[in-house]
Amino acid sequence: MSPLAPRLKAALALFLLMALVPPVVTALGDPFLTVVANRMLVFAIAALSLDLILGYGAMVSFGHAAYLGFGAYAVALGARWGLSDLLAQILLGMAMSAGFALVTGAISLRTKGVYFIMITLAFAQMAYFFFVAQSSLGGDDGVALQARSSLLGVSLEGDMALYYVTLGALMTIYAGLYRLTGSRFGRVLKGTRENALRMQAMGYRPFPYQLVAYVIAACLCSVAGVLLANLTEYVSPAYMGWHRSGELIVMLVFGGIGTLTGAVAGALVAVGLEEVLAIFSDHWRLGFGLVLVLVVLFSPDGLTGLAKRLGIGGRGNG
Amino acid sequence: MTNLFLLQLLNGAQFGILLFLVAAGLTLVFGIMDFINLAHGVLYMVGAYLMATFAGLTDSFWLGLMLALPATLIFGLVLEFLVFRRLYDRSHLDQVLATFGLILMLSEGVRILWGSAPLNVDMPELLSGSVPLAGPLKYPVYRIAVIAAGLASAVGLWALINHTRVGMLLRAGASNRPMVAALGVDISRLFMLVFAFGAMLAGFAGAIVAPILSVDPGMGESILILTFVVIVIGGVGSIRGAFLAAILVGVVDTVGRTFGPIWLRMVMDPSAAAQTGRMLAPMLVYLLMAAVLFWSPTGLFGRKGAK
Amino acid sequence: MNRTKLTAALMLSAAMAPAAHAETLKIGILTTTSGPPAVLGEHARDGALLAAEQLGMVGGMETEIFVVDAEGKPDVAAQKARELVERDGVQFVIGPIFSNVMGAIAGPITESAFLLSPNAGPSVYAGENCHPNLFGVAYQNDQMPTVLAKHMNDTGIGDAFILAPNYQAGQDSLNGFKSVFEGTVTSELYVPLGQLDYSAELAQIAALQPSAVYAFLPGGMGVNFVKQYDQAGLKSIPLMTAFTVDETTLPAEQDAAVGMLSGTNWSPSLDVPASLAFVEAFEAKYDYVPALYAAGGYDSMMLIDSAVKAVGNVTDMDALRAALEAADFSSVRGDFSFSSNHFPVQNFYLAEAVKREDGKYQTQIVETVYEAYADAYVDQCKM
Amino acid sequence: MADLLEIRELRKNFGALAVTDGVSLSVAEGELHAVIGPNGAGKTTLIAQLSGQLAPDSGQVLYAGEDITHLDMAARVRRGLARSFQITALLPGMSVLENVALAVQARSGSSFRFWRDAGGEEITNAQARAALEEVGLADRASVQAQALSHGEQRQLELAVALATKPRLLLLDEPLAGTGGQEAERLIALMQRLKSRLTIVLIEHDMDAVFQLADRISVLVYGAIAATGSPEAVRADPAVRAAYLGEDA
Repeated sequence: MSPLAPRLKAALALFLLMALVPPVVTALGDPFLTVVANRMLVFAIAALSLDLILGYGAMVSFGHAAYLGFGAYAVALGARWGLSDLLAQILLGMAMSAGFALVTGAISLRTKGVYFIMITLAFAQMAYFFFVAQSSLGGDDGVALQARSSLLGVSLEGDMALYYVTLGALMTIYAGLYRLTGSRFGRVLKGTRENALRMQAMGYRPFPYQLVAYVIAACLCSVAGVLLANLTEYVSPAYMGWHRSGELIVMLVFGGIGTLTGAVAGALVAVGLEEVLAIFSDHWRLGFGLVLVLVVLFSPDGLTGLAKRLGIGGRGNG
Repeated sequence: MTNLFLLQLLNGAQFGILLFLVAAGLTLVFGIMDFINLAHGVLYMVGAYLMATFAGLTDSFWLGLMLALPATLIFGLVLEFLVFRRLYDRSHLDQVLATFGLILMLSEGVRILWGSAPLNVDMPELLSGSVPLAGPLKYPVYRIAVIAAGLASAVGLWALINHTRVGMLLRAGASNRPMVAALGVDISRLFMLVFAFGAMLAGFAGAIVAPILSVDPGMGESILILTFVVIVIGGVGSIRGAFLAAILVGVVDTVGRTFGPIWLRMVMDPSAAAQTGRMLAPMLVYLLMAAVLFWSPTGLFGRKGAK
Repeated sequence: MNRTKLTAALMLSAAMAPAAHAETLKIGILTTTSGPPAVLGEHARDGALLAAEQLGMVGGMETEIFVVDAEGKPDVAAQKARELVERDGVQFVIGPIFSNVMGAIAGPITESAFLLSPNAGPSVYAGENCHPNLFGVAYQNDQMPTVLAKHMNDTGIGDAFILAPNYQAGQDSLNGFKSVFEGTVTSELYVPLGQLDYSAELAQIAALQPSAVYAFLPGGMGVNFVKQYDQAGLKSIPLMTAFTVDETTLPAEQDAAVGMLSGTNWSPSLDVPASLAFVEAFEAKYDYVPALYAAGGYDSMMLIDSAVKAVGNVTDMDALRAALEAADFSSVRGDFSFSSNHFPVQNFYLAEAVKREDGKYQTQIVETVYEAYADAYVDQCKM
Repeated sequence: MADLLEIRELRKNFGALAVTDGVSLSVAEGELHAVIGPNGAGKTTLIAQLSGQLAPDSGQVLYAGEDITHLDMAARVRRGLARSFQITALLPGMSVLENVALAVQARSGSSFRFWRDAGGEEITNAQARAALEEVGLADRASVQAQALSHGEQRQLELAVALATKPRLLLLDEPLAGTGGQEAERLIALMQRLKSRLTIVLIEHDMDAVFQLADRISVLVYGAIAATGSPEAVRADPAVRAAYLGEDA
């Protein structure tokens, strides 16, 4: 543990860089970039949570955006019930997500491979249509929030405040997952990814470990949802459509699965790329798609693979 | 009521066959070659757009179809050469990422070339009009032609996979490529042809449905998930499964949508039934898939232990 | 559309005028112009840009226009909206198309700028959530179905079969229809959003043989439905629609839609000088027939022009608001004014889909159903 | 000596083919019992049923007096019944030490620990190192499993099985694909182990089998053709005809 793993160093550098964004862009006279960067951080949290199950657990969920939605709706419901504290909303979002993930995860884990991909999609679509049908929450139109949440009495109305809370959440979750993936539990999860039969022959039953990981990932993703709702001050079922789930997978694979730093980098770059390309042309999707295809063709393991070939960072936990 | 029920059953089966027509090409590429091609939907869309263009240029449905088919075949070959052949040996996730990228590129490319507004394809004179059916309802002749095309694809694929040398090589190649290569078969050429053929099937489906559905840049995405649902319910790699699953999805969706609220009204008060019915209608297909996978984790006809 | 290029071009034309350099009129156009549902946003954008081009200097001032893609995602749209207001400092935003985007952008924009909607006019924004800085330039959503309901009443249609997709706008549409229709609704159907095949619904229509059908099925759903309706041989039963047969879908519906009736507040055939000139210029520039979304975009830009010209600066929000409320511009819709909730009072028409001599399709006004028609939510608006 | 493992009338069909055709067998505590037979005789299928990987169609498996027929693999491992795989089944992306440490972890304390670094658990690592020491892989502890030579992977297979602290070890062709020194080292290891453990050994290397086994069962077409001491089996005319004759 004493010498920091290269990837951990890369992550710390990344976080430091992100911490400098608000003062730097303010100094450059474009403070609004903080909001753009905040969006990148939110999706980094979502991608990070997906990495736990997809990268470390080899469970390819095509319905992960559902938990983004649960988090967002926790804010809308919280605001309605007088829960304006961010922590309370996070707890609510986690409770909703954990409940849904526990039931649907237990059923989904009966299946493997492509069937798992599709059954997780099915459950997410059900959640999506459930919220579309809730007229009291605006149905398909969604619901605008009157104000952002507060954290322990401090308002997050300012973009700077929300930004650093998001960065704090990302770093906390990164640290937590860094520990988790190196813990006993994380080892069992990785072992199951490598060879489930071998793990059984050691005396493990993969199911409870996979299910717990699935629930943890859901809860962490709902944190991203809570923050997304606060960032946009708006909650909509569009946050949980299958397209969004696909985008989360894309961010993760783009960054390189099974490495926490890759997940963060993938989300940052993917969201940033979309942002930059959209400035130049309405047809930005063409360029974005091209980048994705080229990355797959010429850089297996995504951006992390690319970084490794360029000599930045190496193998290691994290 | 009974008449209407039977009619809706027929409509459901008809919709199912339509779905199978689109899913057929995907079954081939996904089921046999174990390749997750999210871009299947856009290939279907490209087929429809090429059809619209050629039919417009030649002023004939049939000439348009005859030009659109080889065009999608060539398009498939080009895509295979440029992108797909580099992906066969890669993980499913890499395939997902690359084909997702292709969706973005091709959808946007279609918008650049053809614009965002939906296009029209006229029905051929020969197949327009309708035949009378139960009571006042007339059944469009073109629908019958679509059903025929779907059934023909099903039979053709089944025969191709199970009763031809190519089919045998394919099945063997999918499970053990070195072995087939050792038999002196050029496996990469075989896969190339199969992929292009799958692309052509997708394009064929797009061209055939163009006169009844909107030809627009979103048509590929709206059908993509449904075709995956069909293939997964049927069991990956099973033509028979995909066919039955398509019919099942069509019937459950159609009959559930129309009769669900009526059945719900028997157990709850009308306004609650209407509310619940509306919420459940779009979920039906997904409920069906979750239920099937719960009961049989590899679909109806999936190989046990297969991915 | 390339934002920087466009800005540069407009700046160039403005620079030649001897206008004061101190103040610049900044306008954002925020519609969905990428991805599958882009066509409506393109109409609105092209309409607004045509107006800007014709005006040269909008409001007689140096003008900078920011064209931004909402991507159809509410969260992206919310961010872009704030970007326009906070970073670019726009005073006016024209947008959006979709009502779920409306909810996401209305808050951030109306805090410090005016939002002019070329299309989306959900009832909450006409009623309880109305805002001094929000103007529904096009119409209030629920007005369209009432046009058809009134037409049915007027022509003595005693029963109707109605259907819409199952989402908020669909429910609003059918409720709007029912609030005016005096006959009996034989069946009220909601179909899942994005449905492809309508044979189940068509079978029910055939079985019930209603006197008329009212449908609200926007975009590709409408194309599918209209084609299949025609193919099922049901055209003997009049199909009347809102947002289902218009110039964005007619290129795909073509002959299947010809003769079908729809409710609208504008059509390319409208015999108003400003409108005829607009249609001619639009078709010459873009080579397609403008739909009501294009008219909404065009009118929005013209409205901004009139307000800024009247006030002479872009800093006095109260004066600008008053000038916008006055609506002193020549609308392509002819007589036009705002209710106290900032939604229009205007005529509504029954239009028929026709094939033109040049082979293109458009809607053609058949009769005026409502004159100077205000929406039903004015009383709920407290501002 | 009491029987540690008793198999009663075990049957398993794959379609029309009876791969396990009424096998009954008992293995005494402390015994090394070898199962031999020609290719396709159903040896690996038998192991799979004993380890819980495959459910038999009928029959019973008793372990230490308990009916374990319907227990899954993990439950059997926890009772002390470990196996190695014929086709190496390791965790290729993890280090040699981690491979073994996971086996240690499975039987010592909960694995629902989310925070403490598992790589820093001294007791676990010590036990894992001991198992590696035993098979002679201690100096390769930090190498990734996929980087090991074939012979080393066979050794690691054994180390992982040993790390579960088994009472009964099912070894499925541990010598397959090894040669010379590697094989000798493994045979010596099994020689040492048989003093401590009960072992069921499936093996094609006849020299090794006759050198190691206390008793031998011959499996032909899914059924036991003979069981007895190495000498008795060698002399059994039925075996010679059915198996050794062919093999020679």
